[in-house]
Amino acid sequence: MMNNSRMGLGSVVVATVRRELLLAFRSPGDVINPLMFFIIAVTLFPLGGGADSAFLSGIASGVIWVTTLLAIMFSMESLFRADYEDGSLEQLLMSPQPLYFLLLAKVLSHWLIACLPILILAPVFAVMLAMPVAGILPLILGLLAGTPILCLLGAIGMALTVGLSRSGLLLAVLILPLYIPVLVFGTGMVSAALDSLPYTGLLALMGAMLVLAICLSPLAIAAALRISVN
Amino acid sequence: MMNNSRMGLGSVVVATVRRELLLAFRSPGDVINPLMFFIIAVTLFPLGGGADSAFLSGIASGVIWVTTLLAIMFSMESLFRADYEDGSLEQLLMSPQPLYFLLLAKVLSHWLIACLPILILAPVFAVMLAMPVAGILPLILGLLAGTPILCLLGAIGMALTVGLSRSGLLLAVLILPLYIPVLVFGTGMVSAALDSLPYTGLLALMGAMLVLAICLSPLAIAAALRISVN
Amino acid sequence: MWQWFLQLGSPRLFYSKTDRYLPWLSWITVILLGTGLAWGLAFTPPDYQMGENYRIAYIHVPMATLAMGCYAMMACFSAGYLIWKIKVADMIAKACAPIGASITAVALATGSLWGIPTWGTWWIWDARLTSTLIMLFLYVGIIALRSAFDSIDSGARACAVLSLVGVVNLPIIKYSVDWWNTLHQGASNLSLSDTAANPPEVWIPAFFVGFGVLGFFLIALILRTRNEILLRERRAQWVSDLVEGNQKESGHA
Amino acid sequence: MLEGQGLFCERDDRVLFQHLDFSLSAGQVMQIQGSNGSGKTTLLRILCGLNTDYEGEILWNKQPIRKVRTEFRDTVFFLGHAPAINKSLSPTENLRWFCASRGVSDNGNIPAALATFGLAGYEDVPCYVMSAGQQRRVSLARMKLIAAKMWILDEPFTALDKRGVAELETMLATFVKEGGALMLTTHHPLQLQCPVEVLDLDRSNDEADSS
Amino acid sequence: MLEGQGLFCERDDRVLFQHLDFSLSAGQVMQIQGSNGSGKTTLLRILCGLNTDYEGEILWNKQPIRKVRTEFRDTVFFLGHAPAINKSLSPTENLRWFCASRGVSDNGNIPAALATFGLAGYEDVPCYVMSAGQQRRVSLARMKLIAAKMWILDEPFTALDKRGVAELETMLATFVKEGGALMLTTHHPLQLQCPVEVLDLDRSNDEADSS
Amino acid sequence: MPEFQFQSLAEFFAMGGYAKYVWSSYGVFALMIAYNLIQPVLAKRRIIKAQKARIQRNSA
Amino acid sequence: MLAHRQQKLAIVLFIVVGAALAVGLLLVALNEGINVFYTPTEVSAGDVSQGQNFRVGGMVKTGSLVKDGLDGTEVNFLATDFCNDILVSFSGPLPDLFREGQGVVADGALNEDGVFRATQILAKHDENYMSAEVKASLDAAETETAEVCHQ
Ligand code: HEM
Ligand SMILES: Nc1ncnc2c1ncn2[C@@H]1O[C@H](COP(=O)(O)OP(=O)(O)OP(=O)(O)O)[C@@H](O)[C@H]1O
Ligand SMILES: Nc1ncnc2c1ncn2[C@@H]1O[C@H](COP(=O)(O)OP(=O)(O)OP(=O)(O)O)[C@@H](O)[C@H]1O
Ligand SMILES: [Mg+2]
Ligand SMILES: [Mg+2]
Repeated sequence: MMNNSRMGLGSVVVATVRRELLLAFRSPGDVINPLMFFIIAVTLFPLGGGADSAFLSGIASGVIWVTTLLAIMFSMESLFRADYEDGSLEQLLMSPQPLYFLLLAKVLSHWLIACLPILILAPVFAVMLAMPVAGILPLILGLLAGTPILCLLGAIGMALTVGLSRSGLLLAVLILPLYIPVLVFGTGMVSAALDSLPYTGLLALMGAMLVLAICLSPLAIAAALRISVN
Repeated sequence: MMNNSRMGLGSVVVATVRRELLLAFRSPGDVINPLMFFIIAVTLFPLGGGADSAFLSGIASGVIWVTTLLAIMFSMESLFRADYEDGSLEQLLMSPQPLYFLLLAKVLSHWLIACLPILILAPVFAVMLAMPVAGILPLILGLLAGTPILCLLGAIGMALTVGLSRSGLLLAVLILPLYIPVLVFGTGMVSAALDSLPYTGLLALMGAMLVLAICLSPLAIAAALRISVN
Repeated sequence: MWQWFLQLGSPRLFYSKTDRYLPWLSWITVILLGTGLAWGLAFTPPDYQMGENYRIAYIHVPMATLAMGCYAMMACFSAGYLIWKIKVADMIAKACAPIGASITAVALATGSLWGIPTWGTWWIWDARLTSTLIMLFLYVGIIALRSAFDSIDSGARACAVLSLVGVVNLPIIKYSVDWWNTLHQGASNLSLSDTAANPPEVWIPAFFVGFGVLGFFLIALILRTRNEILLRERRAQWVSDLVEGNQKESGHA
Repeated sequence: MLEGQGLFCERDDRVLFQHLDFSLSAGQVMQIQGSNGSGKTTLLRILCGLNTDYEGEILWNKQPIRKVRTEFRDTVFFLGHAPAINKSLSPTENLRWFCASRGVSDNGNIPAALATFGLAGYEDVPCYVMSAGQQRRVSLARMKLIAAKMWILDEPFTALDKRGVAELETMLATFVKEGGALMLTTHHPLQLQCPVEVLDLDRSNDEADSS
Repeated sequence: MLEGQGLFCERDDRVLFQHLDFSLSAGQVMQIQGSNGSGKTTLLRILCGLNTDYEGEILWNKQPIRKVRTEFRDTVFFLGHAPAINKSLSPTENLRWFCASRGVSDNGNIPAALATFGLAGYEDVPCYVMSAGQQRRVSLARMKLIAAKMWILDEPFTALDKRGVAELETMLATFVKEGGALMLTTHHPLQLQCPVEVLDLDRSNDEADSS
Repeated sequence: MPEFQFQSLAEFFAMGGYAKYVWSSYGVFALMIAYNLIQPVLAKRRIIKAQKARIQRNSA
Repeated sequence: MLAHRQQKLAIVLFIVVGAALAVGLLLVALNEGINVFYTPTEVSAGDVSQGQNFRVGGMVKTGSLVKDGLDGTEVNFLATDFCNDILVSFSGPLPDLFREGQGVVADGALNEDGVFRATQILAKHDENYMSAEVKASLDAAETETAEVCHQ
């Protein structure tokens, strides 16, 4: 009865992405909460700092980057928590398929679910925060390259802390320092563009970081998960 | 053998505060993580926005307030989580003592543990962010009146979500809207002072909010906890 | 009257009663909204300052009012559920949240659209605008909270507490224009004299739209509540009968 | 002392029990029986006021319990599935706070209470180094610290070894003989030195179904 | 097939087992026995490579298991305490992803597998409406979907009712008779139609202690 | 008696130069109404479909 | 049982005292006045110092509006609260509602000549809506009413 035809790697990745999207669709909180956090937190800054447009345009890129970063970091909670608690993680670790690609697929789906909506909204908020038009493109490009890095790094942190019942701010303390380079380059791109300087160099750097993160972090995530289920 | 002499309300409150402080002393993460988060997040903004002092002094009060607010919100996790999981919360709800004062004592201790260190550090960071000296006093006064409000409101949110396994950003989505007035008045005080205007009106308003929060939020917290253990 | 109210407390009676009232309500709403909107859009003289632009008022004002009204209603029903454990009250409160959120969003959007030409900005962080935005966030928070609970009862009670906590925002929205100097205008004074400020030809169509929008709100609320009843009472015999009946109907058609 | 009349509870659309009547007076033991998921824990929590999703009437000293909550809480001791022990604190610290939160002073008899449960010498070690059974004992030591007239215990024998079980049984029997009322659930065959009344949730529900 | 030599494990300074030897070949059943907390689960997880805090040697087809992890994982099916069922998904969705994560296609026989466990008609309801026993069945249905040569089951009978237990026992017996290797823990008295080898952790440990 | 305030239909649509704002406001309003009426109707269909499936499952 | 009564009483007293305190503080706050913008009277009373950013709100004084510059985007006008005036200058696009006799809110700072140099002009609408004819007839019938100054 069990005529197990093997599946290629591609279809495993596709199946993982499908499952994660399905889950997000079933519990919309995973999609909506990071987005709402982003929206509310971005509005906090004009409230807290005064609302004249000169001031706002000065802080716009920083605010959007920092808020995105926080939203991604705290959204990480939903990446492995449920799988850890119901035992799916053990099954994943027992799977003969290479964990590397499975984890990459999982993080990719998380990016699609939690970050893409933010990415789409970010330019709108940039405009609301009176960012000059010249800054929008580098902002988007930077976020496009930077947010996957943030997800991958965050996944490492989450994998390390998933076994602890109260991770909360511990995750933040572990991961935020790693996020700093991304933040610096991301906002650097915008301010370069606003000073009408070329920002391709920074973008390339960000791209390099992205490629490195994609290649290396699944290894770290896998190692961390094995430690956590132990 | 059981000659139960009754204790007054005061000693119950003192006992609760003592327990919470003891716990914080035993698991220093509760104290250190919010503080570290505050420090890291505050430093993110100069990194994200450029570091000239005119710019910094413009954003200083906003950044400090927003970061404090986020640190407090995410530190709430440790307020009821452990008690919920080990069943102490049930014992608390079964206690013949008025929950009202017990909860007030708990939140007060949380404020001592998670907020006081931040409060002490805030002026230092304000100076580092090039805030003019005139703004420091209203910043401190505002934080002094505002952070307990944030703790009390946050406790309501936490009490509502403590029964959920994946709260994550949900708490933020629930609570941040309620935080907005505190933020507005808090930063308003600083900017009023920087414009050499009187800020006593705002301080009085904040005080009124604090008193109201102290009086009413224990009722909401108690109701929310009863729902959560259900 | 009291009897009638009590009947609405039973899911089944709520369902059958609203079945009866819905067509009437729909017709009244269509008529009110139709005349009101047409009147406001085309038959009211333009404002002496803002010209045609002020026709946005016929949407903005009722939406803003209704947004607050909806929140108040949600809070009342929440309280009703918390105190008397009336299940239908919670279902209504649940239905209020998404409707209220969308209405608040429209109030914000139309306010912004109106603000661009008149004020010279589409957004300013003044008290009324900010507190309205907070209300939108509160609605979203309540929706998010409910969806986070597996257990219907716990979710219902948690949302009830949160919506009651959020009630403090309502007086702030309402009186912010009096307490602070806001860019937003204060409350209008209405007069029957047609030479006064805000003469009847300005506000009568507004009344039509206002009641029309109220009708729409009730319809949307009832529709959602009925769905919720079907879902939660799915084990009851009358729901099964209803579904079977539906089947037959669609079979005939 | 405690009386239930026509209790009904459903969870997630499944009726756990209905038309449930019982009454428990001082000096009596009542054991709630039933298979897994039959609603024992739920019933106890309803009686304690921790769960409110039920219909029917609960009477405490002939008065509806809603009206006498505080008096009820004052005289009842409840122990649930979870031990209510904070692992970072020592047994003494845990118990001291427990007493304070009940509003009674511990009068220095915490060490004695711990000793009764074989924990002499463990007063000041943090609870996380203790085994599950020892933690359970700390939890049980509460019974010795407050003068409750009624104990409601949910699976009190969990994690106890054979001697522990025997000791606890003696203690329960003494409590009942001294006029306490006891209500408990357990999957373990109870051997008390006093008559035990049994409330079977599986049966009550089946009967109701067939009726 | 699977062999352990001189296994030793301690947790929190407590030795769970030491000098533990065993070997399991195709067509054999091995039941791990021991009281609560004696280390049964720990042993199974060590064998599966989920736990790495042990000393001693584990051989798979005569080769150190470290070297043949992937082959081992390909032929072994493990089921732990947790059902590994996502409650928001339906059984079909859960199982489909399980197959994909093992790298095999489900070939449309998920409904059949569910039906074997008495879950026909439940293919598409979300798992959170199912009782614990039903969720357990979904979890077990995995065994029917992949061609594992060895099953490692940690308390597979948990939450099953009597009929479920009997059915599962038949299924296990068939598997073993067809040449599968089975290793399981259970507190329930096993009634398989085939010889069962028992590995008692309490005994092994006591012996070691006394020696 | 109220009378039509515009000289022509084109002028009506132009809204005195404020067409963008007025019509998008009314558009947002209409979308909101449509959403709030259509969503429950679709939801009801979904519920009834699921309910029928449940009844069939139970009777089978 | 008395103890429980006392506890309830303690809570109620606590809340009552708190509410009283809150009301007192609110009164203080309202007395101090919490404003989003300043009136010309407050500005001329020296509530704000030169160079700092703030908002000023008032009416565009009838007859004070001067448009400068080639395209008329440079404007000067007096903002008034009918007691005091303040000279405001601004260059840039103006909102539609900006006209004489209409409410205005300006963002900016006082320069060394005591002129308010605005960076943004917002027009404030009042609560009156009427058609041009009504307005005309109203204006004709209107008798001059003295505006009362609030200090
Ligand atoms: C995003 C911006 C805006 C928001 C959030 C907003 C919000 C509100 C709210 C909450 C109300 C209260 C309704 C009530 O008391 O029943 C209101 C009323 C009103 N708004 Fe707005 N508004 C905005 C922009 C505008 C603009 C630009 C104008 C026109 C210049 C305007 C004109 C009015 C009018 C005429 C009323 C009715 C006042 C009354 O008669 O009580 N609003 N708005
Ligand atoms: N928080 C909850 N929300 C919804 N349903 C619940 C919840 N807790 C328990 N249940 C359901 O209520 C039923 C009764 O649970 P309960 O814990 O009372 O059983 P029990 O008799 O104590 O079982 P055990 O012998 O395992 O302790 C179970 O079927 C369970 O599914
Ligand atoms: N994550 C962990 N960290 C530290 N110690 C643990 C951990 N998990 C289990 N232990 C300890 O290891 C010992 C063995 O646990 P294990 O789960 O293997 O027992 P078991 O034989 O499976 O018991 P059961 O019959 O209850 O399933 C226990 O004493 C427990 O305290
Ligand atoms: Mg139980
Ligand atoms: Mg085990």
